[in-house]
Amino acid sequence: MNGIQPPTIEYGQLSPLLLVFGAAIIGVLIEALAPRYLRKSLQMPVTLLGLVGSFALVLTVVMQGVPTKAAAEGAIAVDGPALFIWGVILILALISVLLINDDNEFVASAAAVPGTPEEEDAIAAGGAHTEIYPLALFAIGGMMLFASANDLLIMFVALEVMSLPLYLLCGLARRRRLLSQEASVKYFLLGAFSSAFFLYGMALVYGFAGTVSLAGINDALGSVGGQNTLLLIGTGMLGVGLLFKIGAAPFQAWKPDVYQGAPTPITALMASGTLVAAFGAVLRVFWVALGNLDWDWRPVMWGVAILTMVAGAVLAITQTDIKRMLAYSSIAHAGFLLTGVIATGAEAQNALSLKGILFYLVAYGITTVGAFAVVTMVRDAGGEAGHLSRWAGLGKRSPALAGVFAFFLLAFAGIPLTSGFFGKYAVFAAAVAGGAVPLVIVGVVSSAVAAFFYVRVIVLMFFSEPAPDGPTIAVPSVGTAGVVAIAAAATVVLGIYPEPVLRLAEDAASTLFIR
Amino acid sequence: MELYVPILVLAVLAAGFAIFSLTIAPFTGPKRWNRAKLDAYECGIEPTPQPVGGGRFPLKYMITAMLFIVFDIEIIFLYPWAVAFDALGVFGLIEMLLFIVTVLVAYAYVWRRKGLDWD
Amino acid sequence: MNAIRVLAAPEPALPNVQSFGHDPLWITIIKAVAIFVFLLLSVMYGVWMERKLISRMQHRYGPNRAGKFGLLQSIADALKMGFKEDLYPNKVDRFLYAIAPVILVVPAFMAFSVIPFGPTVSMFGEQTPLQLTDLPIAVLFVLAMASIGVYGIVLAGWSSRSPYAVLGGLRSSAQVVSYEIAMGLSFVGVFLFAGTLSTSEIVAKQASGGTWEVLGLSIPMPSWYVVMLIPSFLIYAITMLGETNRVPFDLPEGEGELVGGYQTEYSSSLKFALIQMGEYVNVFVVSAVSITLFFGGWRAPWPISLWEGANVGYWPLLWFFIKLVLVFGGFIWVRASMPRIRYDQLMAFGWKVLIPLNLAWIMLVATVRAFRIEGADRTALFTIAALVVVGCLVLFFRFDTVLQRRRETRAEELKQEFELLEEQPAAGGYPVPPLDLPHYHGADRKEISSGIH
Amino acid sequence: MPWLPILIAAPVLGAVGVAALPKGSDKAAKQLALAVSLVVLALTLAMAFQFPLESGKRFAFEQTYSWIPSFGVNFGVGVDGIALVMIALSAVLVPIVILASWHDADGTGAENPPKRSVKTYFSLLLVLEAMMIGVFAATDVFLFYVFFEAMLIPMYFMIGSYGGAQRSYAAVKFLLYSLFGGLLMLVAVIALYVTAGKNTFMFPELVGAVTDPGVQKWLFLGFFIAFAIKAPLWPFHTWLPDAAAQAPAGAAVLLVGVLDKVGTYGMLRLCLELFPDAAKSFTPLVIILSVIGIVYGAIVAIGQTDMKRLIAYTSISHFGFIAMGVFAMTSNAQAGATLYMVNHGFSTGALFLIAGFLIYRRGSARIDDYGGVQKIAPVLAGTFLVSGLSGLALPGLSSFVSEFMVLIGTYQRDEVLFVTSAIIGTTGVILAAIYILWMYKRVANGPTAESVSGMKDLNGREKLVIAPLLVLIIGLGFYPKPVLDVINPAVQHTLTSVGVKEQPPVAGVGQANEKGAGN
Amino acid sequence: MTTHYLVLSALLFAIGAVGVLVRRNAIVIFMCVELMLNACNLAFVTFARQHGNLDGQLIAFFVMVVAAAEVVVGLAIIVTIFRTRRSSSVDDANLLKY
Repeated sequence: MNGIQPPTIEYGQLSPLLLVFGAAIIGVLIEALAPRYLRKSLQMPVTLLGLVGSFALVLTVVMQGVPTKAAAEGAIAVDGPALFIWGVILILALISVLLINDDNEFVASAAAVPGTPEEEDAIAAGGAHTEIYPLALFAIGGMMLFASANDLLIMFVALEVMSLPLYLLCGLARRRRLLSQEASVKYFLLGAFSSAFFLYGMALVYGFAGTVSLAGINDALGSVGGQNTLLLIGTGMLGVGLLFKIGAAPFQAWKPDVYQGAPTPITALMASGTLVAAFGAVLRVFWVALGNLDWDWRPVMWGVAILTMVAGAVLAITQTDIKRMLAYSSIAHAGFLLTGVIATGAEAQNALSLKGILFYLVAYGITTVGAFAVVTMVRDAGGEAGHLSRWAGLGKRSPALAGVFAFFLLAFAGIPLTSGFFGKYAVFAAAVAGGAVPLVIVGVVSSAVAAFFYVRVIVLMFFSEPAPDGPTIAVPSVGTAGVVAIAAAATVVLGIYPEPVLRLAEDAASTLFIR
Repeated sequence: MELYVPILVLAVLAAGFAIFSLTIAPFTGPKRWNRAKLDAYECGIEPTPQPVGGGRFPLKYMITAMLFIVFDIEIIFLYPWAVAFDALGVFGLIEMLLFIVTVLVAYAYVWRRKGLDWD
Repeated sequence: MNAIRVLAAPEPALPNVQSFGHDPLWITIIKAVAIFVFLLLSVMYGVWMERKLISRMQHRYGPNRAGKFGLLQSIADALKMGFKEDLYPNKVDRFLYAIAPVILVVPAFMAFSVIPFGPTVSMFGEQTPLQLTDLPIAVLFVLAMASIGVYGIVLAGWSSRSPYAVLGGLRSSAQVVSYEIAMGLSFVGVFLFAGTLSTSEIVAKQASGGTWEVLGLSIPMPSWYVVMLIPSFLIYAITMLGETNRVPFDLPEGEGELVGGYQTEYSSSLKFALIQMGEYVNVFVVSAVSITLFFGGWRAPWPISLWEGANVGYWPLLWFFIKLVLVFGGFIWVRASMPRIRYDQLMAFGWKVLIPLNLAWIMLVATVRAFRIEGADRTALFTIAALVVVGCLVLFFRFDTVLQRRRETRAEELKQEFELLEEQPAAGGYPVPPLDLPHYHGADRKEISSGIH
Repeated sequence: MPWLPILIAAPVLGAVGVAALPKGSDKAAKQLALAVSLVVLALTLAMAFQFPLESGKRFAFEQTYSWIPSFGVNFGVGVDGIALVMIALSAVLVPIVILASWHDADGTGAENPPKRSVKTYFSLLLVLEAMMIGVFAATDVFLFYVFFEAMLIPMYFMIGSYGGAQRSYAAVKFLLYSLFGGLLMLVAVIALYVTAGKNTFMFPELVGAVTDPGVQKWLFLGFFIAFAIKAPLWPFHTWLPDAAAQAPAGAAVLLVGVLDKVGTYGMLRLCLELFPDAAKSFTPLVIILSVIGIVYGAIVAIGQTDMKRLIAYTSISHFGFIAMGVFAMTSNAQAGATLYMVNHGFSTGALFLIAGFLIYRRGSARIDDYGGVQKIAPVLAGTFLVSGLSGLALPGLSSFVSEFMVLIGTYQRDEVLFVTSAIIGTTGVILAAIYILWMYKRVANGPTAESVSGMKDLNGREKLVIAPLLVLIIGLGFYPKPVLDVINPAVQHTLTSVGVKEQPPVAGVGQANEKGAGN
Repeated sequence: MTTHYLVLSALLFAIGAVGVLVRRNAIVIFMCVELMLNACNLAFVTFARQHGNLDGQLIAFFVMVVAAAEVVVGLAIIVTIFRTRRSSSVDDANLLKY
């Protein structure tokens, strides 16, 4: 044989990924071959089976012992953190998919122009696009790949596999179509712009190191002299691409628009899954590849983290739309998480930070999905009642729902005995141990500011009199009710007895990232 | 690089010839102004005013363009694979089969959604 | 591996990619000018030949005034066009309008630079292959040039600012890109066998088909890829027509629909001549590519190839030229005998038939070829082969039956709708006068002006 | 017997039970809540009687369960004398408050506030009780923090949902101030854990763990600001008048009576013992703030037109005394401060409750809307006077003892700062007389205002509410020894931890000493 | 030698980036993004030559695929909003503000 050895691919380790993508492809096939009335009843089980099966596969991989070597010729690292993040993404995806199951959120025919007879026909025909399922699966697979990519190229591909379906999904809201389509366009244009930055950064880093594998870049940091400009600019541009995805300031502008415009179940998926995946990628790039360059990127990251926390907290105050407010809160949370990213040091310190971040991601992700699930249930004639003023007096109208939502908000604010508190504590503790005390102080101050707008919503819900024509609470579908229940339960359990999950995160973090 | 020099030479020749023809045409031909002659030709009816910027294209062509891009990319992958087929062997075959099947899935979807139909 | 080696063994001294790039500039210029002139002449006499041949097929004489057999007809036409008014219609985007023919014609010429005309010869004392240049990606280069040509079409249509031209431009470009995919796919089989994209090496690989050892017998394999890859070639032949907008795919010039397509506003003059030239050169390009990839390139055909000197020196130029004339003749033959097809049929044919067929064929070829690789897992290969075949069949039948069923349902629905409407004319939601309403002619009523006119 | 976990769990379970009652069973909810709180009181008393006075151990009834080993967090509870009396204070006040708030959520008051969920109110009250007990019982700093923060939420909802007209503003202000302080404390907690490097949050382990004076100062500030906001110390006090004025009377009692004590308790327990050096270097600052608070609170109180705001401002003044006592770092002062926390709970509690009764009847908190109540409702006015006098520390009433001990203790330091502070602090007593008596005069004396003419006197339930408080006020005024006996060992422990050497008592205060502390 | 290509690629990237920021038509912005991607490709290929390994060229392939996918998705989105709004200027898309 001349030359090319077939690469070894550890199918066992990659099976969770492959299953998700496989399910997505089967979804497309169903779209192609199944008649319309059957599609939804086929798609939903396929999607759920894919996700549950993938989660089971993750567990199997864990049972068989966390691999110590990167899979697929070093392209994908299935290490402790990656497996943990996969599990988290799959859980979040699973509960988001339960939300996505709600037809009422999605457009019946994306191609029909709003207000035309075609659209009316499509709505009358009932149902929504069932393409959302395979699209969501592709996005989820992309998220998983993004968090485990051990090579910038794979990371870039994963970034796009994750983003492209999301761009489309954003434009599929049934109500407020223009808003949704605008969100889609904005997300797409800005997302493509940022991924171009990521790519150029990757090119420059490749120019410096001669390789795009994270381990190779790390090696090159030591061995290659000169050409530092390439590396620094490249790092910066990589950072732009990644920070955009996590919505860190000053690249946060898309988040509120997109969160507001997108169909709420998709917002839930984005706000939870994408953030988790993007942090996985950020950690990999900045710790694994550029770990030895921390003296150069850390100051910038300090600035970004501070800006993100402050911007998220302060801008959220002025919001009048519940989804925009949650978007800004998500920005602020991204800032809190960044403090953990910055707090690197010796190996033990890294493990500590990683543990904190992983736990935070779980806690925040689940609560976020729950919060958006509640948002889907508060409706008036025009669909979801997004404007905050419409939420006035909800606590009187529907104490249980408002109570749960208030609880989620308190978790966002980081009040003790909610999951958010331990998340924040874990990250801040790591940051303090890593010597980032000023950052933590900024963090707590902005948490206090952030608490203001969470509390404001609670005030509106509980302490204001309900408007006479206020929104109705939709009778939740089993899926939506389940999501809210799961999220609330998780928020409580993680707030009272977080030890098991913390232990898991610790185990996952203890191996750190493999190179 | 040297491989491309001859192409450049030929290109210069062809372009030179074409541009020469373009430039010489106004001098060799007569000039007789005629309003109707300079209107857009529309089988004798009054020309439809065309918007500045060329107006809009029917959506159909966009879809064709998108599909073209997708399949062109597929071709781009097929060529190196075909060239290196002997070296890649069965592994390459299986991989390419998977790839083509994946594309075919999307293709089947487009087909069923009438993306390939013209009216 | 040995089998491959045998199959691929080039004759010594045959040019390959390494043979290029060593020419002194003057040789390059000579070759370039030669190709250029050859193409100019080809276009002229190609037009003549087409007109003549097609006339004969239609029992006409064809051009016979200018020169013997009308041989100077093309020159006369060219001169006529040169002396016609150079029109710039009112609204056109002047720059693009002028430059579009150039964009159309230059890439067509450039594509010829990688076409091999013959083996290495001694030219004015310099050893040089009879080919302007070769690239490791030569075939890709040809495709690229074809793609750039599409810009010419689109820009020509778009800059004309005329509905016919715009639509014609779009249609042709959609057609060209659609058929380009099928064309590109039909090359893959060749590359699987040749293992290279370089045109000179592909020709070299077609020198001999090698032998196939069966039951102790050495059966010589046919050397031209057209034999082994006949489906590829057939598809390519179809796409040739589509790619160059020739009958039966000459939709852009469907007068009944679009007048002259993207060239509507290029009424005459040299710009029109350039466009025509570009089209003809494209025809020659695709013909030359077909010769190179499927018909052994400049190599002499079988009976002649028994002669030792057939494939050396300048002789191959002749074989190449003959092949070119024959292929071009095929174009004309098709034009004379085929009707033009509808646009939707054209696109459907390209997308729904050629592409899947092509892909299936490629996989089949690859699977069969993989059998020759030593140590290959035969079971896996058989499985794949079976999968490919079964998959194709299943897909075909599935789509076929589904389409059939859908057609029937639709027909049924329509029938029912008509029946319903016959019974209750107002069922469609619109107030409809009953069909049997006595027709009222209004003869005894005075017409009242509506005031509109 | 794991007293403290039971004490924490019982109200929580009670709260769940109350919340789980079917719709419309308001009365059952009230009764169940009262029953639970009485059970808790009984348990607390039972525990208090078992409290070993002379064991020499730092904490009694210690229970430690591993909670979050990943963070080194334990569910560690235990009480010393200080914590015990604070728990007892909470346990006593809650049933009283429940009884007093019997109709707060019914919508039957004079103001005709809208009817609100009764169940929620009482279950919030019980949750709050659990948190209060928990915060005083925690021997794990992290657990302390958790209770410290979690306490805010039930109080927030009690103010926000059941309060007066400005309730949502007040509730948000309250929550944000406290949260802000709490978050600063969180940083300090984390930093304490990191710098101590003991991998545990258990308080006894952490004492003396941080030695670097610079770090101590920062950590001290982190904790201190949180406590100063909570306490509230001048200038962090602005939320209190709003919150107390808008809260329903019962909630106000718990807010000022217990919740705010967490601040001073935290100063005494955490700030002093964990960061003794820093505490010493910040002492002048704190003392000055306290003195300002004493005088400022008193002066502003005089100018108030709203009864509840007035009481809130008096509390600010009193918290100045307590903080001064804590930071004077003599056994007299600290014991006095601790005692003051208890006494203040009772006397201010009584004041708020009675003010609440008045407001419930009249529908207004404005002092000007009253007049001549004494003639119409003599019992009401009488109890009002007694609790008011306790507020101004009339000898014989409980506050006097504690205030006197604080002042003496401070004076004992015999440094210019302390002596001056003590003297200025004494003016607070005079000012207290002004604001209390003037308020009483305007409300109870003089011609009967038309609007109060139909006012009913205290009914049986209300008498039942006030009686125990008055008994305690008077009882502790004459015989504070049992409480002081409990407190003193703990204070000694604290002072040992801080490393203060007791100065020889100044001549002439021995009598007070004898009367007060008995040591 | 490679420097020229890098400069060209940087230039193209910058033109694309500026175009994204300055232009207002969604399709033009989108084309600018594609320009940026292709600038990246140029850089990759150049670096591949500089380093003498094939990674860069390989990446260029992947980038092409991604760019194609982006084109498909992007055009779909832009066409949808274009049909809805009858304009592809992003300035007209102003329902979402801070």
